[in-house]
Amino acid sequence: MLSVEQFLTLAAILFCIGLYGALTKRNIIIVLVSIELMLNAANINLLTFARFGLVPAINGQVFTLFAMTIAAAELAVGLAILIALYRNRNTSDVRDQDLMKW
Amino acid sequence: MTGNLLTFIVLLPLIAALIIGFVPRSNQGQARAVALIATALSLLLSIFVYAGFDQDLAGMQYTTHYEWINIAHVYQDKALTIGFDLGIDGLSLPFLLLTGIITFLAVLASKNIQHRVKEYYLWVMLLVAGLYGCFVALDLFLFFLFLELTLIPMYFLIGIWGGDRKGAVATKFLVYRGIASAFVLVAFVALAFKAADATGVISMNMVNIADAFAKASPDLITAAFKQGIFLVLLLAILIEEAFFPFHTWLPDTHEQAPAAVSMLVGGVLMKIGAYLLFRIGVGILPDAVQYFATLIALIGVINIVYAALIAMVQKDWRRLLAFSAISHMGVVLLGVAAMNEAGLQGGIFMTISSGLLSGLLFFLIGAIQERTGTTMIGALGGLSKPMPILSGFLLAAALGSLGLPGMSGFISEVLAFIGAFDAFPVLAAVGTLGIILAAVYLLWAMQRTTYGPTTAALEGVSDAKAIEYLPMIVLTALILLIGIYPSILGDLVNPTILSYVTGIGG
Amino acid sequence: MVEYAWLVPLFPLVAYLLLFVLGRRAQEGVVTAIAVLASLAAFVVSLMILSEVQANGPGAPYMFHWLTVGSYTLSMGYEVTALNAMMLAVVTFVSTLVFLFSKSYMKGDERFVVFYQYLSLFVFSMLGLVISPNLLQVYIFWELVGLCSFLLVGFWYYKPEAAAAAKKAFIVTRIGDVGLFIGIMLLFVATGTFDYAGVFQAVESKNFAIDWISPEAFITLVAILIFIGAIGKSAQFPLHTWLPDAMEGPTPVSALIHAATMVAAGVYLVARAFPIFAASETALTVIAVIGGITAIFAALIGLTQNDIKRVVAYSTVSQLGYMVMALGVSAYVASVFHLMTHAFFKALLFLAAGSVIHALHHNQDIRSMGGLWKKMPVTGWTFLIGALALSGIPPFAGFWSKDEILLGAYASGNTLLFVIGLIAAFCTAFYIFRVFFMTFTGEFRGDKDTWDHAHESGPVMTIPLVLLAIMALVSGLFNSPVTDYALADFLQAGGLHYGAHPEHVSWMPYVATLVALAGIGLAYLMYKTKSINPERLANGALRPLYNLSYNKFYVDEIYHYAIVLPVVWIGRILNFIDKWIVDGIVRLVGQGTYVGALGLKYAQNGQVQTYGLITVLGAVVLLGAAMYAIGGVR
Amino acid sequence: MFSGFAITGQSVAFFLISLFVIACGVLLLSLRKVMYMAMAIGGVFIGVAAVFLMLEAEFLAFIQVLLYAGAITIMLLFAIMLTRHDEVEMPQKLTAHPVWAAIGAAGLGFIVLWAVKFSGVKWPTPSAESPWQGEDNVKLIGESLFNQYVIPFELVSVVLIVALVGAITLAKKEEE
Repeated sequence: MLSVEQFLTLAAILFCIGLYGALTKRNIIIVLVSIELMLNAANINLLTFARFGLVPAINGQVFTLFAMTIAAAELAVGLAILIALYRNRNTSDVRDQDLMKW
Repeated sequence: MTGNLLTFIVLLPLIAALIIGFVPRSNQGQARAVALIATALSLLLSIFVYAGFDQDLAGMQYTTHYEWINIAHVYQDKALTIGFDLGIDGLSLPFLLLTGIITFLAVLASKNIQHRVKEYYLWVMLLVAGLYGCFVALDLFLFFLFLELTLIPMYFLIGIWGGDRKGAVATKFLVYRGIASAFVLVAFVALAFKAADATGVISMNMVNIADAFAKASPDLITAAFKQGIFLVLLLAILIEEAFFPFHTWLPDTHEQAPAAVSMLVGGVLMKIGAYLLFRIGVGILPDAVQYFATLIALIGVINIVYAALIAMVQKDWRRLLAFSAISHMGVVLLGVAAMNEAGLQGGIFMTISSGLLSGLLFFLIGAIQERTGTTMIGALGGLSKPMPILSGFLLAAALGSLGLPGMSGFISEVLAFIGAFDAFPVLAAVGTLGIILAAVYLLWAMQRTTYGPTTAALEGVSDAKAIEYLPMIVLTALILLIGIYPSILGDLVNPTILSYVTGIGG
Repeated sequence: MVEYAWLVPLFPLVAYLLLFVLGRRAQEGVVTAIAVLASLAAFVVSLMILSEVQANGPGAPYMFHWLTVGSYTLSMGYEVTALNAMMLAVVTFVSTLVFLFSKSYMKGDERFVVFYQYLSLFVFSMLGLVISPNLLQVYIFWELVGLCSFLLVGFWYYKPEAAAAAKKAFIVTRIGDVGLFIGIMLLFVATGTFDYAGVFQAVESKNFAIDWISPEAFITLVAILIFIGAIGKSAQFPLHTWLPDAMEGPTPVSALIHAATMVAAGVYLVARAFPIFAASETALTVIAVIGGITAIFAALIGLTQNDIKRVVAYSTVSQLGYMVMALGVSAYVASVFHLMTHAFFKALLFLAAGSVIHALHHNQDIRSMGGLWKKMPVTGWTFLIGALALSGIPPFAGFWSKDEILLGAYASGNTLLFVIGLIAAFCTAFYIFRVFFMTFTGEFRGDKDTWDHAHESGPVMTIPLVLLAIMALVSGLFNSPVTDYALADFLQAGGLHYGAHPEHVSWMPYVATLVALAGIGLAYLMYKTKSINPERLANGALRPLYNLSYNKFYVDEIYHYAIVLPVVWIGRILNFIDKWIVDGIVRLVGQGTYVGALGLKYAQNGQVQTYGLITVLGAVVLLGAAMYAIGGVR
Repeated sequence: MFSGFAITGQSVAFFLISLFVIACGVLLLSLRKVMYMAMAIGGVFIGVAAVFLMLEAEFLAFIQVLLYAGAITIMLLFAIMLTRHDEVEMPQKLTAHPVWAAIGAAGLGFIVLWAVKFSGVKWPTPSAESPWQGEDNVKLIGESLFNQYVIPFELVSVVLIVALVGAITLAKKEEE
């Protein structure tokens, strides 16, 4: 029998992998991908509670749908910014993007 | 209709600010006209409120209530209700009228602002709305909003139109009063949540809170809790009211701000602290005020003497007047600390009187500065000859400020000191030093400014213009009116004070 | 008529308001007419009141509600007692004459109207003070009197000395006023009323709502505090320094201040509130001592002054000392009697001096006068009458009243006070005749041009002089065997029986007269016949004493160094502390924040991943702490 | 950790899918070549879609495959190729940063796992049968979306348009 804990655990592990990637990877694309990983983990949680929660409801699925839509939009804009940045500065390394320092 | 009068009074300046936003930048006269009309209308409505006010009642009148924020289960299953509640009683009505008069006259006195005129009036209108709001708000949350609304416009009014150190002073003002606001917020939230223990609903309405505090058993709301809140509130008041040792923003502000803004600061803005002291301190936490009475009286006396001694050696009229105002507000503390009828009434009288006098004095100093280009006492002299009328009014204002009978300052001092002598004879006796010192520094400055031989540079300066008569005459007349017939103010505040004092005794 | 007593102060007030409305362009004649007529009307009403009071005795106070303070009610009103009625008549009489005199003295001044405004306000304030039935109202008018003296002394505002003198007058009297202020505040706190009647009742029953002090000590404290007010107003030692300086004002103002309005207020207040003082032996002693010191002190200074107005001014201080001393020895009637006679002859002396000064184009130094008798006979005669009255030569007014005071001092058993009184009387006679001889006899010592232009003043000035001279001659008779001590009976009709008329001592009038004659004789020898050379005396063995007197015992200097400078320095030090320590801490906090930010900004390295990492670590710590604290998710 | 883990077909499937997802995630982090990493992410997305299926969210699983595994992965590939596509993630030196990141991520994971498993939360007992009783998943979502969530839905469409336009504007070559 499946349990809530299993799904939550999977999501937590996935989230941590994404987090680690987002914090350490140098290529902006991979950082973006890592963020998607975290979003996916969150989606798993949403769906878990929609199915197994105290009050199962379809709302969880609708929320996930919204989250995915926003994630797609975010990725599109992110990649566009990346392209523009790359064109101007000829690098896609996160650590070179430090214009906002003191 | 009458129920919404207060709403209109507060909204008019906001609407005016909106309209000024749409006035073309090139047409400066329009912005000024809009501001004048709005403040004049608000003043008229305030007078209308006064006319319809029942002076025999102690409670709130003209109450307006709109539901605003209601959240269930905020904390321990209690609901939070915040309302758009306005109302007025004998305590706040004098403040409302003071605001109306000073704001209108300050806008009138802003004629010499020539630079970024539209913005100036926009900020002034926002400030005016905040000032009105503070005195009519019944909801603590609303009060806090209006308090913050006074903060930002003042920052820009000093920062853009101020003197040579405007940037630093504007920041100083903002930081000082911002800190005070933080304390105010802490005290308000604590009050509302504690009152909720008694009523079951977290209401920010000050009438409800006062009720809850008055009726709750000492086990539910302990004396220590009240004292704690009051200390926080007192700290805020000391900063708002520029009391030693938190006073240094006031002389700087007065020195740097344009004259009309100084009128607003000295006339109204500074009095919000005193209003808080009466409304929240005496009105909701009388036991705590009583408990700390000696401390308050001591702070009051220190301020009276300290500020007066410093005022004596100031070289700039504006700084002198700032310290003089601090000294006067010390008398308010002394009166409040006495916690009896005469002391409280004296405190209110002194607050209103100091507002009117500050307004008049800063207006006159502004007029002198406009003509001579300086407010340094040493650079002036013999002004009686070229400008007898301005000098005459300056003398009248200075005499009123030093407590000459027949003017508002005197009856305020008498009442406050009657109260103080009843409760703290020794401290009150020390405080009377302030009466002597006030005569010393004001007459010294008068002597150096308007008496003596006229220097060649000042020979040709012009006297009062037609438009300047209105502020001078109105303010002087009010100061004289309160001095000669104090019942006009006393009868207004008396029912409220009696209800406070009976609250202390019973 | 007594119920219309409010009319008396109303007339000058109306005159003030009328003149205020008329403004500066009003004609001098119109202005004088308004002021003089108003004052005259007030005088007529005062006389009617006086006669009614004499016939029917004093009336009850008329009160109306002024302000409600919680459960207390403050009232204003008016009241006529025997003392009030007499004061009203004296004040209005003197001020009418001064008003008339000023027309000519102030002729051509560009602020002529303003001068009359202030004068009218001054008289209004004094009359208001006189008919006040409660101490708060007294204080109100008390301060207004002070204000008017400030305005009038500083009338010639462009003269720095006048401005300084005006300021000094206001501030020094205000120091005294604060004593009075504290006194009446304490009285109100203790008795719940400002009314004389209520206060007297409470003092009599010793029933005070104050627990931190015994009733007896409280009465003494309050009495002394009220007396401090009188010290300031009546220029008693040690707050006398403002009065001689106040000579910078126009001479009619000096006459008004010295005779009828300002300085009389202090003595009047003590007399009016006498039941409070009578209840405290200590307070009376203090009063007597202060009065005695003032009398002798000012008389000694008067000996050497060269400014004609200053000499007369010091004589006022000295005479006020007499009055206060009389009150201190419970010679109530004698004091009030002297207050009245002094008002007449002092106004006379000042106006006569003013006439001289006017004739000499505002030269006041007696060293450059002389021989003016020939040029100004009326002024000379009237000045002589005033001087004789001041010296106490029978049958002039001063003789009767001063005799009473000396008698009172003698009867009190305090021999020292009596001796002081005699010495002061000797000095008084000497200095006033020194002025007389140097001014009116001998050769003119000024420049010839001035001499040629000097002439007797016109009738507008001489008529007041003559009228006052008549009063200086006869007013002493009101309380003499001739009228069977009518004034004493009149004053005591209201139930005040303090200092019941002491037994007459047969040798007293002779001693007093002899002492005065000795003083006059010495002045005659030194300044008329020059048989004793004053220069030699001054430069010889008496040099240190002369300097002490000439420099007014260095009181001004002592105050300057002992009080004014320290206070100013305290102010400076506090200002320094305020600027560099109180505000310095504030600025230090600001600077500290700035410096800290300068260092901390390097934490903002622009690396998004560093920020994220720190956020995560922070979140982990916070979450962990929260979990630990609440023990899990609940 | 998984005590009382009954071996059924479902749980075996879940176990395998989880293993696949986590493996792909770890690969994503450990591979050097950007191209391979993109492939790994595709694997993660597909695995997650399978998890969705197990949670009876058929429609979303379908969307997951379509949007993530399809569109987004391809878009990533495009982005990689538009930038320096031979770029290689540098071998990381063992500096403090990744160590702290690992500590942070592990700490967070530990706290969440602890909260899930040991904090004493009473998770609802999962019911074996679906709460939707075989109703059409797509239909349910559609009804909810167009009744209850119609305004958020419209807002999201606006967001998408804005993102689209914004992305084009940003990525477009600036005209000289």
